[in-house]
Amino acid sequence: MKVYFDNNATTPLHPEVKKELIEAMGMFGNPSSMHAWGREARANVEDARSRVAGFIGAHDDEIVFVGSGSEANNTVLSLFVCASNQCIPGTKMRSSIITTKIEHPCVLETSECLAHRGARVKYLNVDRYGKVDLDQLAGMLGDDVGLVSVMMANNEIGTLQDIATISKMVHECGALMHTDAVQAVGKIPVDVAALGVDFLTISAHKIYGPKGVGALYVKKGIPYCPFIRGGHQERGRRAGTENTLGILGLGKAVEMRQLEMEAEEKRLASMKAILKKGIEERIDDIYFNGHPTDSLSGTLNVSFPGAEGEAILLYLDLEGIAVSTGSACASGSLDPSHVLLATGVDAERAHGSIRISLGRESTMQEVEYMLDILPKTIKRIRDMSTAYIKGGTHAASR
Amino acid sequence: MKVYFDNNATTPLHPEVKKELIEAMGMFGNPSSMHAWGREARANVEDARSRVAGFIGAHDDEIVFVGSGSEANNTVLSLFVCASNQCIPGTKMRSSIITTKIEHPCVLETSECLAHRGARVKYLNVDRYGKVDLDQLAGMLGDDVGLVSVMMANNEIGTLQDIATISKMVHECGALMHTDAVQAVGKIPVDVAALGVDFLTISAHKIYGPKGVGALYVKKGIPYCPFIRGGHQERGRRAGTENTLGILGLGKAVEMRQLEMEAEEKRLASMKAILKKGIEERIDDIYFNGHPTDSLSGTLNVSFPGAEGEAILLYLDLEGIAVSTGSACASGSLDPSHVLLATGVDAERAHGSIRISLGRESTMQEVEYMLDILPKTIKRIRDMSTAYIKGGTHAASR
Amino acid sequence: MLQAGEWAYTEKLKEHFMSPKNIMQGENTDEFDGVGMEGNLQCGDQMMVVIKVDRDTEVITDCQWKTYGCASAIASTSILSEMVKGKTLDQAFHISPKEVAQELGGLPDNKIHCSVLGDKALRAAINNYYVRNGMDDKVKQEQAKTICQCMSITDHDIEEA
Ligand SMILES: Cc1ncc(COP(=O)(O)O)c(C=O)c1O
Ligand SMILES: Cc1ncc(COP(=O)(O)O)c(C=O)c1O
Ligand code: FES
Ligand code: FES
Repeated sequence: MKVYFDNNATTPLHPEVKKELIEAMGMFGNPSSMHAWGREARANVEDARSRVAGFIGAHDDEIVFVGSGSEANNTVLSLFVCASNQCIPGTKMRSSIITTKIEHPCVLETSECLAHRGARVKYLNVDRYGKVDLDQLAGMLGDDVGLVSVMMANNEIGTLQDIATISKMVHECGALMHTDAVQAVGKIPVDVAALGVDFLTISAHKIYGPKGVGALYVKKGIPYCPFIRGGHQERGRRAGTENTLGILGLGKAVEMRQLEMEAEEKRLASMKAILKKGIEERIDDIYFNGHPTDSLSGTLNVSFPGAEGEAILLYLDLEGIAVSTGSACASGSLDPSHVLLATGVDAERAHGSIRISLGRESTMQEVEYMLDILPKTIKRIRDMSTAYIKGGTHAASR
Repeated sequence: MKVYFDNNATTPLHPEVKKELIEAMGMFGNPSSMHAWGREARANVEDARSRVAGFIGAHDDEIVFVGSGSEANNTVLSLFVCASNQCIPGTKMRSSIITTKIEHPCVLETSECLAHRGARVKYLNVDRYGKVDLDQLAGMLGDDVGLVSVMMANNEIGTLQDIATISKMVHECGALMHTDAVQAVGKIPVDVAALGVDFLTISAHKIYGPKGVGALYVKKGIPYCPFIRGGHQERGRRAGTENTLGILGLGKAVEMRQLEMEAEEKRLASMKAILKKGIEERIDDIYFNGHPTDSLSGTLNVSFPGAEGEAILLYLDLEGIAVSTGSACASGSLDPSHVLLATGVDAERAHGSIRISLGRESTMQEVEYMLDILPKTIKRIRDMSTAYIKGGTHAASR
Repeated sequence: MLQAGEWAYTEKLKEHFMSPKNIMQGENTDEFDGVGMEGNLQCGDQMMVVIKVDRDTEVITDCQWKTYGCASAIASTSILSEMVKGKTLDQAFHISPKEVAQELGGLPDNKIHCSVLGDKALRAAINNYYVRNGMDDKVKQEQAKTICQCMSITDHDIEEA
């Protein structure tokens, strides 16, 4: 059996998105061209923009299409380090940035780089469920803070943040608010007005759209300067010939989410509950990571002390099951997940954790297969583990 | 008849690229994932990388996939302005940059922004054919110059530069050499070793590949710092989940260019010669812009004094013919082409010019149709032009 | 389009990962003549190697192991445990991580340290045997400086690998 339980890393194209892409392959004009080919492409790109805007309650001209979620996040953060601010006439950006310890690497690494470049960056702690410390935020907010960036849903543990409350606090101190909603949009209702954010990041490939395309919501009137410069594309807010196929794919993906999201999230939640119960019953000495209720319905992160994450991943892979340890883009890194460490999980438990992320193609049969294979896999690994030998850390718990 | 003569703006997908994309739509894994789905995606991305590398004589690990030609150009230029250089330990970049007056807006606007941020930027003149002034370059080169960026083939007039000679001069002064080869790769032979460049930009959609994907050649050992930060993708050189479909499309596009380029460029050259001769014979008071021989075989830029470019474009559009005025991404701008102005063409001639760019789907029938429609169109516009009334600028030339 | 991506590691490594050889059964280390432990759980890598030794010939007759480690650690220790059987303590001590990696058909760069771990645990087991048998003079110290505190891996190990 082949079981893809890594939908937070990326998702298969929705059949309707595939259809849309195949249909759109003949439409090749450059949306900036004035002739018929260009106008056709332009009309389709604008149609996709309307769909994306409508889905999150934005105005069409508040949506900037970009090449990835990572690019969108880099774009927002980079607004706050220009030494000259010539691009945003009349605006002097405040130079402190606040973000969290559990952000995606594209936010964390960009923040580190900005710190090298003179920005002051502060990182918010989270509690053991991954919720941001709002008291700490209140203490950090001040006249110097230009931007606060807090992700809406965490990719590794699924924990949701209360963005609306945070936005309010941020605006009270006169700073701007960004949320990386890559894992949230299309899974939970997102309305930019209700959230009160100034910037919001979307990526297509997490919601059954193509990879290499995303969107950035930029609230009307907010100071903005392009990250990729040149051309007049996207009203001068992002240069580069538009990825027309990708943009149409994102538009269609969003349209399908609008139709399917609600029912499907319920289905995923019940599958996750079964998976959770099954793991609890069949494997001892386990810990679930992330918030027990305020969490993405398809995301389950679990630690198996005494079993190393990569070994679990690869033994499951041999049985046809795909899961991940930490985030996909951190693979290749040997460090334990920064997200789990931030929640106070110790390094051993962090090393021994996997993320199971369900998606629209996941079935109950797959869940059952997983519940059959996973206990054997963990037993097998624990049987060869030093953590369970006499005097080993977990010897007592056996 | 529908005639697409705007292949420098963008090109239709090659039928083989379409096939590849359709086949690859089921392959959805994240190349960073360790499981089977991820490994499948990784293998295909690396295969595409080999093709692109092979096509320009580079090593596989010298190719970084990016989201557009514009992003690649922004990436290279932005290496030279970091105030801290923490990302490139031990390297203190020299802070002057030399480029030309005829670059694509994504180079020119980024350069302007860098100038705001403390870089010294100098712009090379070109002669009346669009060739860079090498004496001026020799005079500008010095200890302070970190980067020279000269495009290989101009998108508006097709003029080719002698990159190998320029690279040599640049390296003698210890600077690095970048060439924007977006309009060159796939049209003329490009070999990075022969050119001696350190960076080279490629975009897929100019050679019958998908929009929203490009590649940057970065010579081994050259200081480099990612532009989009986060994740370990592309060996830490460009964050964001890889655009797998786009990358496969670029790989296929390059493979097809390798097979078809030589024969096709000959065909385009002969079609262009016929077009040129026909225009000369049928329309008086015209000027061809760009180099008469050192030029892209499919690009013909011509000025019709007394006729305004946008009017020509739109009348041709009504007849089903697509051409452009200046570059597509400059549309929306009312300024005359900066490229033509740099070649010394006066503003009126610059305003009255169109770019005809042929491609692999162009046929002789289309050329004949163009030669039928264009003279009528120019006559029609000139007949209503103030430039041609008695005493108008060009009355004498009639 | 390519159909299947190759496994992250070599086929040989995959074999040893799928059916690791000589995993220590049970928990009783007392029946062995030498016990070596390296790494720690907090770092995500721990290795224990136990050996039985023929006292007369100083030949290793059995080598078993347990690990808290990734695929590379599992496979490289599995293959190492096969390689040392029948070797003298001295020969076994001088098996380098490089030889182990070669046996596996190569390892990704970022996984080299995982194979070093099994090797180090083996050397610790051999030293432990010497100590237990009053042959302290034979205990060989690592000369190199520790560059990774967490893994107790030295620059020497990395070079060797
Ligand atoms: C010479 C040149 N450089 C760069 C670009 C930008 O490439 P892209 O559209 O992929 O961003 C173009 C075309 O738009 C071009 O013609
Ligand atoms: C929370 C979060 N932010 C940002 C990203 C980056 O998105 P992309 O892969 O489109 O660059 C991801 C996924 O990779 C993510 O999970
Ligand atoms: S001058 Fe500040 S971002 Fe361009
Ligand atoms: S510190 Fe220089 S580019 Fe990041």
